[in-house]
Amino acid sequence: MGHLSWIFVSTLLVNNFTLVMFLGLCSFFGVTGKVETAWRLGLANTFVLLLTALSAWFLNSYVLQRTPFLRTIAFIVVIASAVQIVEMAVKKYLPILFRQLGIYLPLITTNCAILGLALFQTSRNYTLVEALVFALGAGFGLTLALSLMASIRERTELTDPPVVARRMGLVLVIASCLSMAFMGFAGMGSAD
Amino acid sequence: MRLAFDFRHGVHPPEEKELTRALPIRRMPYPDELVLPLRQHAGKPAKLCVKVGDYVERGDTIATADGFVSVPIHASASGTVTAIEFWPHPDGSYAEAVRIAVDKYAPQLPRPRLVPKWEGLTTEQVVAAVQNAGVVGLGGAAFPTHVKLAPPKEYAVHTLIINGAECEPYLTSDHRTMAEYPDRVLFGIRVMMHAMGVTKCVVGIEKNKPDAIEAMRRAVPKELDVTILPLTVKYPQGAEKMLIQAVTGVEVPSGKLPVTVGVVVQNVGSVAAIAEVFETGLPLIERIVTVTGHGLTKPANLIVPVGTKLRDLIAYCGGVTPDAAEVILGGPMMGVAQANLDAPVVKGTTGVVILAAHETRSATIYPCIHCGRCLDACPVFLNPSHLGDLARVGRHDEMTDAHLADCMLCGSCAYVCPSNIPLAHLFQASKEALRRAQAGTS
Amino acid sequence: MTAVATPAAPKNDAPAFDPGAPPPATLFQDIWRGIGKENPVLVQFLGMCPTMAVTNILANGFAMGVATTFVLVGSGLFVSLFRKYIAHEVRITSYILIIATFVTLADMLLAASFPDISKALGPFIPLIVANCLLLGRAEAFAAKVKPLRAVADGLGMGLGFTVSLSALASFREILGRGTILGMPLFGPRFEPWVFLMMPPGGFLTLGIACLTVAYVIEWRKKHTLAARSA
Amino acid sequence: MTDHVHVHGGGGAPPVQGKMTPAWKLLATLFVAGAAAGLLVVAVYRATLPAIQKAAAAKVNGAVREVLKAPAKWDTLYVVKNALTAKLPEGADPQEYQKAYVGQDASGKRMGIAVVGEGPGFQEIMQLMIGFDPATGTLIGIKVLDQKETPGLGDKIENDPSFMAQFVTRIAPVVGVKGRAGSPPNQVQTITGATISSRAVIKLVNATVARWQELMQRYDKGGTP
Amino acid sequence: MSLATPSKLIVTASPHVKSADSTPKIMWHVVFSLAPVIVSSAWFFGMSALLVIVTATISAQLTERAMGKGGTLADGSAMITGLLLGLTLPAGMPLWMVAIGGAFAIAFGKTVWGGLGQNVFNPALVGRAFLQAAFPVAITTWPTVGGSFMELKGDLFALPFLHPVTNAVTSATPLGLLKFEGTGTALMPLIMGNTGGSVGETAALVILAGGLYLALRQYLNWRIPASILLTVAALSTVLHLVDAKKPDAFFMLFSGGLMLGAVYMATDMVTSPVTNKGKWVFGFGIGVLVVLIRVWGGLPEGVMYAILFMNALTPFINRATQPAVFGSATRIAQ
Repeated sequence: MGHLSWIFVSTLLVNNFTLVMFLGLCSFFGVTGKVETAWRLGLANTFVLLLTALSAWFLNSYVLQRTPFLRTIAFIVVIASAVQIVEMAVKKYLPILFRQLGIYLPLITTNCAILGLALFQTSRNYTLVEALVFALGAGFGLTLALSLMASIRERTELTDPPVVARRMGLVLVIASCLSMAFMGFAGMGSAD
Repeated sequence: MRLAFDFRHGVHPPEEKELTRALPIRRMPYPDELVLPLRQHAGKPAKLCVKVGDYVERGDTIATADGFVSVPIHASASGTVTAIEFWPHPDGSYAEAVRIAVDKYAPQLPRPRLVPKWEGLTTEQVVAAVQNAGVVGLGGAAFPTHVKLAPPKEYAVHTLIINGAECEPYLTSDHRTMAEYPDRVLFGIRVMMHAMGVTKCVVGIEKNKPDAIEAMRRAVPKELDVTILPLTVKYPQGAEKMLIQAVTGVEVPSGKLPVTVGVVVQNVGSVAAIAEVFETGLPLIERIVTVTGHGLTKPANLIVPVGTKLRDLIAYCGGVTPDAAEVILGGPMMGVAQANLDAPVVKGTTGVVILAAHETRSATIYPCIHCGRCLDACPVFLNPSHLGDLARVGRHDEMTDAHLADCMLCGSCAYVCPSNIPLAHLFQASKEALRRAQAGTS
Repeated sequence: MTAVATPAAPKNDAPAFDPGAPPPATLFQDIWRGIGKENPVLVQFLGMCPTMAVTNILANGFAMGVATTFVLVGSGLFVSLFRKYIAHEVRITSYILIIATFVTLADMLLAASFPDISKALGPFIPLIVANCLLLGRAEAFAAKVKPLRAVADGLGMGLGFTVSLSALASFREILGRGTILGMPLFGPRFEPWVFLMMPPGGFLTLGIACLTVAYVIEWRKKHTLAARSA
Repeated sequence: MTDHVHVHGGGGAPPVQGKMTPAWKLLATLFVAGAAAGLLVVAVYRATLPAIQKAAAAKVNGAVREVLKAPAKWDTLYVVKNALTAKLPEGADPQEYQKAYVGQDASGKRMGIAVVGEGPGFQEIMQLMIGFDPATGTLIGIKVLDQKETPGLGDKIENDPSFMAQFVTRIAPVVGVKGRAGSPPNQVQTITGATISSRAVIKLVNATVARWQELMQRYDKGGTP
Repeated sequence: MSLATPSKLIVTASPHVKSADSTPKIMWHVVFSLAPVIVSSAWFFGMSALLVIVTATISAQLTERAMGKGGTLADGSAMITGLLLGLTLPAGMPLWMVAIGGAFAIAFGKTVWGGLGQNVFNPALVGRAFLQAAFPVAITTWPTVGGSFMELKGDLFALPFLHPVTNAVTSATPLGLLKFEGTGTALMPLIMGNTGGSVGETAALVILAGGLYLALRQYLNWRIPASILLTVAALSTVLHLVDAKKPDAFFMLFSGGLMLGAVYMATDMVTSPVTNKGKWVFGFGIGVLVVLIRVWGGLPEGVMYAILFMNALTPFINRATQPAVFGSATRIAQ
């Protein structure tokens, strides 16, 4: 249990996927104009991450044993298809959920956080349970980072930063400050 | 039992009432000229019914009510109509007004008229009499009083609240009215209770007017259910919804009128004006105005004919001091600064405050530092800091979502703002912009 | 609006008029575009993940740039070669497949030739697949032009990517470690700014780059305006 | 960033022309593309595999040699079902098991064992090769296999040889001290400014030694090496 | 008639009167209330403390002057940033690093955001977090308390871009001692402040007095420090009862930068929530994070990161704790 919760906390805070590992930055910078959108995207991401953890684990355990060189190709194709199938299923059976989160699903498939998760869980030899906890931590970490970024950007929209900072400059400074704030968690779990 | 008769939040600006609180009400002599704008009340402006050259006597109708939410306007003095033209209005604009050259030799008596016995009148008759007398809310908003006397039938009104809070700094006209004419106020209350068929009345008076409270208490007979209620001294205690909460403990639902909780609020001045109607038969042609401020030589509480130009009023009070800087019609919190002293006193003018230079707001505006003081000041629990941010970047639609409509422009937020941001002004402008946008789309 | 402008349906066998097709240009222009005003990192903000993850050391940044260039050129060439045979419905899947193939190749080649750099870059080489720049170029450019132009564009974008990454990485390595390509620059008493080696330093370095680019653009705008009015 | 918009899954967008491409053609495209890709990948894999494996093996061998101070030869033990064994079950892939390299000197005497320890560092997981004498817990040598500590600071655990050299001849469990040189038998000085990374190494060394000491004891009791 | 008309009429929007408080007044009060803290820092660390504080302040002011629209120095906010940054640094920190920290704090903590009132993170802490990440060794080299006033601690005048050559005797902070050596610190030194640490953080009582003064004058909102200190005290008491090896409430409250952070950093109006409910949440969050990082984190001290993290959450807290409007259904239902 301690081990699992460490994986969770570590992925959520210490090694936050976005702010420390630099994964999923496209959506971090591109889709964080509104808090509403951001946390929905985060939740949709969490869902896809869980799905990815599951399919990547099965792929690794049963298909890719002998053909590790096909890993990248297999991951991206299988994940994309899995997401597509689930997307169709959600659309049919849970239309409300689909309206809330579904529009983000295709966007997420090519997010590097997804492939990153699959690669990291492989290189760390996670068991299925570990992989799922890892995915959950990563997903919540993404949601946290996206929501924080969005809420700060919503506030900065009401201010007037200097002209040169308007496009991406300020956004990157915000990211830098956020990343600094997360540095307080560094080393958590490694000491004592 | 509620211990403090109070509402939450609000501010406490320096009262500055000692300038005039002890000065008895005097009558101001007629000036040479009166200017009577046709728009002196909330609702439709009155319809002109005189022409240039006409001779009018004191109390004559010069403009008639245009519909139910409108009242007529009467000549405040006998004289000749010299012009009907656009004239500086106290709200800062120019509005159509009747200029009357006062007849210096006229006795200024009203034409003989019938004074009805109020006990025998029906509600409709009282309402009609009040409307014909041109009575409006004298607390500043100038909403036609008779409309409030005839609330929609679906609401059962159980309490009449008389607003004697007078929470604006400097002003003492209501204070002096209650202290000097408690019987007239009580007479007005009787008429209103009769007309509305209510048996319970509460007069809310801020605790800083002990003599008014004492005088009113003495005037109320035992058999009448009229309570004189001392209220906590703070601004905006006199705002309708705040007063209702302080007196009854009930919050009027957002966007609704006080009648929905069974309450009607009337200003002390309006009550006295109604009494005047049923005592002397005179319409509303003069009102009690506090002329005061550290920029004025001789502050006073005066009975002023409606239409008196500020210039004449100030001259009568000895003129301004050298450091006078800002002339405000109304109280310093919600009143309107005047650019042109030719603007006249109108029915809604509670006072004229002349601020000295050191009292005025500094021109330096700092950015909002999000200290949150405005949130603690706002009597309606808005987030003025956020609204101000939205207003600055022109996001009026989002301001609607942030409940801009509930803002009553009391100015508490701007008063406490350490960054000197003119929040109330921004909100007023945003409301205006929204109204224009709405008018444009529909 | 193009649909309105061309009311007559094109003939069935003629290639469809594609409003998104890149305007004709010389090969040099195709190359130069990616380095200059369509620079993927500094102007388009594409491929952010590797930009910050691997640019704390010049060798890594440069290797990442080269690997990405390899994939850009290879996938561009193949997408362009087979553009007539790839059905529209499966084009994205096909592009991803092509890109993933080249990424795998790049990964293995790097691991075989430079094991240390391969180890340092870790999963960020396979992650090139998810770099929006690649799919973007395949879809927007390579699928619509002849192979030579596709290669030129890939080369240009790759060079732009490599140059930007190397510049950012040099800044971070020089100030953050006092070395360049591992060689000490300032002697033993230099105090490195470790901040730049860390994640917030990555964000900040790119932020400073963006601020600088924006400043230059503003400055030039002001000067052209001044020149015009003079 | 905005290029995501184009990417609507695997070909959900409608064709430019009204004509639908037949399904077999789509499948054929994908099949051909997939087959070509597979061929290409396998070919390069074949070509690069020896080099990659050689590099990996060289790294492990080099590390074992280093942390055991140049043993004459070593045996490999595998952890199967939480116990050490010299022989793997039939058909098992040695890659998948944790290993201990038991080093011997020229006379065949056991010098110590080298094992890999893995644990959280400042931010990422770090990997060490640790050589020690299982009988006494005396450390022989330590080498960093993988670490993502802050370059220029935490990575001194790898790049500053004096830090790792301190561990030699210290007896686990080791404790870290700050600001002064550590003294035998079990103190090491942490790196200034990188206390967390240093402590992570110490923690990892202690945990690894404890675990493998126990495994080795059981193995030595149970059978011959 | 001349007296009837003022010579110049001001026409402004209502309200026409204003409370006596102004933004510069608040800022300068904070500056003045820091004076005792600065004096106590000089008492403990001598000349070096003053040099560090003055350098940080001058650097912050110069940056503000160079980057801001002219005249913004008058509001005193850059002064506060500089002073607070200086107070959080060790007395022996090379001045070139201090100067860079001050410039960073203003440039990236404030100016890029648009200047006063528009930043989300506390500028002084942004500057300090930068220094902590950039020069981790220098910023954790704590000179010992005492010695003569004029003695220079550490290598204050190290040349820019070069290592300090440490020649002074250094000590550890109480938190560092606890975390890395497992030794506690007596209560008296903790309260009096003659322990290792940054120049302004050790004198907890002086800081508390300054905070009390500001709170009474309503220049800071008492809810934030109150909720931080209460949370830390409560949490650490519980932890101490469960495991006696964990530090007790007194140690937690009076060690490290908690007092300085709770009183002067977290209460920064710009970067803390505007609503009163939000202020409680904010303080509670900081308290929890401080305990979390101090007890389980890799770092001995977590006040700075806790505040920065909650700064990031502030826009969120503001959204979530919006008061219900007068007469709204939620309020009437209560």
